[in-house]
Amino acid sequence: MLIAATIAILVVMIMAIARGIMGPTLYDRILAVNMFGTKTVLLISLLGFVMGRPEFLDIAIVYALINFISVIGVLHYSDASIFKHNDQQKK
Amino acid sequence: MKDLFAVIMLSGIYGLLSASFFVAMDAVDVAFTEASVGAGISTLLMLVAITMTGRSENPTRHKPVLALAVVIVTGSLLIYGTLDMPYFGLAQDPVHLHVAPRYINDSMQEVGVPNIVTSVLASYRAFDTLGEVVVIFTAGMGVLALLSVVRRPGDVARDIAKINSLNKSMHEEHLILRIVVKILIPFILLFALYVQFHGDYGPGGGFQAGVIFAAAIILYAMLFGMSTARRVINQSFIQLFAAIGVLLYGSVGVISLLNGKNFLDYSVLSADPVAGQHLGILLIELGVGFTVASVMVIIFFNFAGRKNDQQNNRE
Amino acid sequence: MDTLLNISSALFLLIGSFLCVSGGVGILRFPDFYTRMHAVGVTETLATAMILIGLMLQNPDGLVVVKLMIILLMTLFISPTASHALASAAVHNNLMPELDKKEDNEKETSSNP
Amino acid sequence: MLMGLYNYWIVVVLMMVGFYIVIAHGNLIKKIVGLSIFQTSVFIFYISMAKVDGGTAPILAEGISQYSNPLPHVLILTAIVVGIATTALGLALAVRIKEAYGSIEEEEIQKKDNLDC
Repeated sequence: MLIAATIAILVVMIMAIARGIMGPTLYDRILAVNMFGTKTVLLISLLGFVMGRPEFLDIAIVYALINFISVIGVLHYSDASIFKHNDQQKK
Repeated sequence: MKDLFAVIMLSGIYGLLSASFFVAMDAVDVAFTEASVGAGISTLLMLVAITMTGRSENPTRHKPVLALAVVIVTGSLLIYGTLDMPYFGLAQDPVHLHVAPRYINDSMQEVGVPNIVTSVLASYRAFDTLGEVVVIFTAGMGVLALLSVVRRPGDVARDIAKINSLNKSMHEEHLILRIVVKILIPFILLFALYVQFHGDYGPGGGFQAGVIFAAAIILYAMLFGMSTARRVINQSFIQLFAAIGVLLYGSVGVISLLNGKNFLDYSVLSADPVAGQHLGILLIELGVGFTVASVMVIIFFNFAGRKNDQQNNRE
Repeated sequence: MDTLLNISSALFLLIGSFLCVSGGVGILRFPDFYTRMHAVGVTETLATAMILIGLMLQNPDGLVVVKLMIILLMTLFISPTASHALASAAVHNNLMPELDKKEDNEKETSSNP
Repeated sequence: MLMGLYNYWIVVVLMMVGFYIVIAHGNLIKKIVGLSIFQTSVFIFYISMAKVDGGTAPILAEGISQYSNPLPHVLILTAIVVGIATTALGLALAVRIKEAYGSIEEEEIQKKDNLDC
């Protein structure tokens, strides 16, 4: 069952990468990165159990935090004026 | 891809992916570092850089055939080279026969730390690590030299005005975000300290803890404005801290040298050699943590400060 | 007792993986940014919670459960906040949902609300 | 025989992707991204060498006798942090070049240099 869940998460990660590559707007890409990050948290905690040493969940905690920080950071800096200008040009 | 923003987002995904690969390959400490560095800080720094340098790339005019040919030739040579390499995952590979058995078998008696990576990093190969810390320190100084903005006397008044307007707008913009971040930041700092001091027993250590600590400060600086963060964390103080980290590391080595042992041989720090090793590892990890955290904060502050300065000049 | 734990853990993991996959399908198939975000944001929190609870039942003692609890708490804080920030930033920068297509192909949008 | 070497080939492919980006693209930021991909391929090379079949993470615990090799982990751990520091330095240089030349495209920079001479 653990392995099935791991495979399911891998499949979802591939889907998120696909959206990250296609993503028409920049927010789609940020969304894909965010989703990929949370899936990585799950994958790492599952991998710990699959490999039989579940002591290393610290990494998953770091992931959850860093993912949040990077999403907030990306949003903060994507508000900058050149981005807006570019987006309007595209439309 | 011409859109540099997309390139950077994808490289962030790539960082996450490579870190999960490291977990699958049993390298938990490396995954820890890559998680905090590759996914978080480097994406952010690149993003700040492209807000200053422009987002789109010019199409290349010269034909990339020559580059492709060079790459293919190099690649096929490298693949030819791999044919003589030992197979993946065999326990009899030459890599695993030379020094690794000593580290794995004896480090518990000699150093007394369950995490072999920490004991190798901080005790057996501590001199290497000193070199790495100095490289990081130098890179921080380089960024400081390249990007630091001269603060004019009018800036302080403007900073205070900014903080006041920010406090007034506090309840309108980003309300939820700010409250959640306020709750979260103490826990991030606490977790960084846990990583720092638990590095002997689990994955973690000075490098990772420094980066996490810096990430918390960066989060604060982003949400509450650079001017607020600059008042909370004094620039010259943080530069002093970076130097103190390297000095702490070096002075531990000098103390063991003065006591008649080799440079960075900590067994003289205490009457019991194993306890001495423990103390030494704790001290130098602390030094590494100081340096890494302050260098990351210096790098980010200078990038973001440069950006604010450009904006102010434009206005 | 052991089999009961195993079965319930497997059940939780199954629900979690199903939710994950449905979120993944959502991010690929939905027509515009806001619907995609809805698909991800809703499933993500619950799927994470389910999988983490399933893992807790696998190893129901000691530090591991505490760490899983910490991850769960953080996800409950972080994931909705990140979704909120993302959506508000998108609205702030004038990214409009694809409402105007409704007249053109009304059947298609009304079939997946 | 060939299956035992696939990890090296993945590394070589990644390395060549990074190499190609560094050579063929004129944009300095993109060059830095390529450099970091190259860097990561080297990390993967080291870490995959350290893996031992049936071994676990090199943190001592009771009842486990087979560990992966800790030495490459140590080397790469420090290399990652040094890598980010040098990347930051490169980005800082790119920002300064943008301020001085008004562009970060290699060709435009060269053109401006030639005009000055």
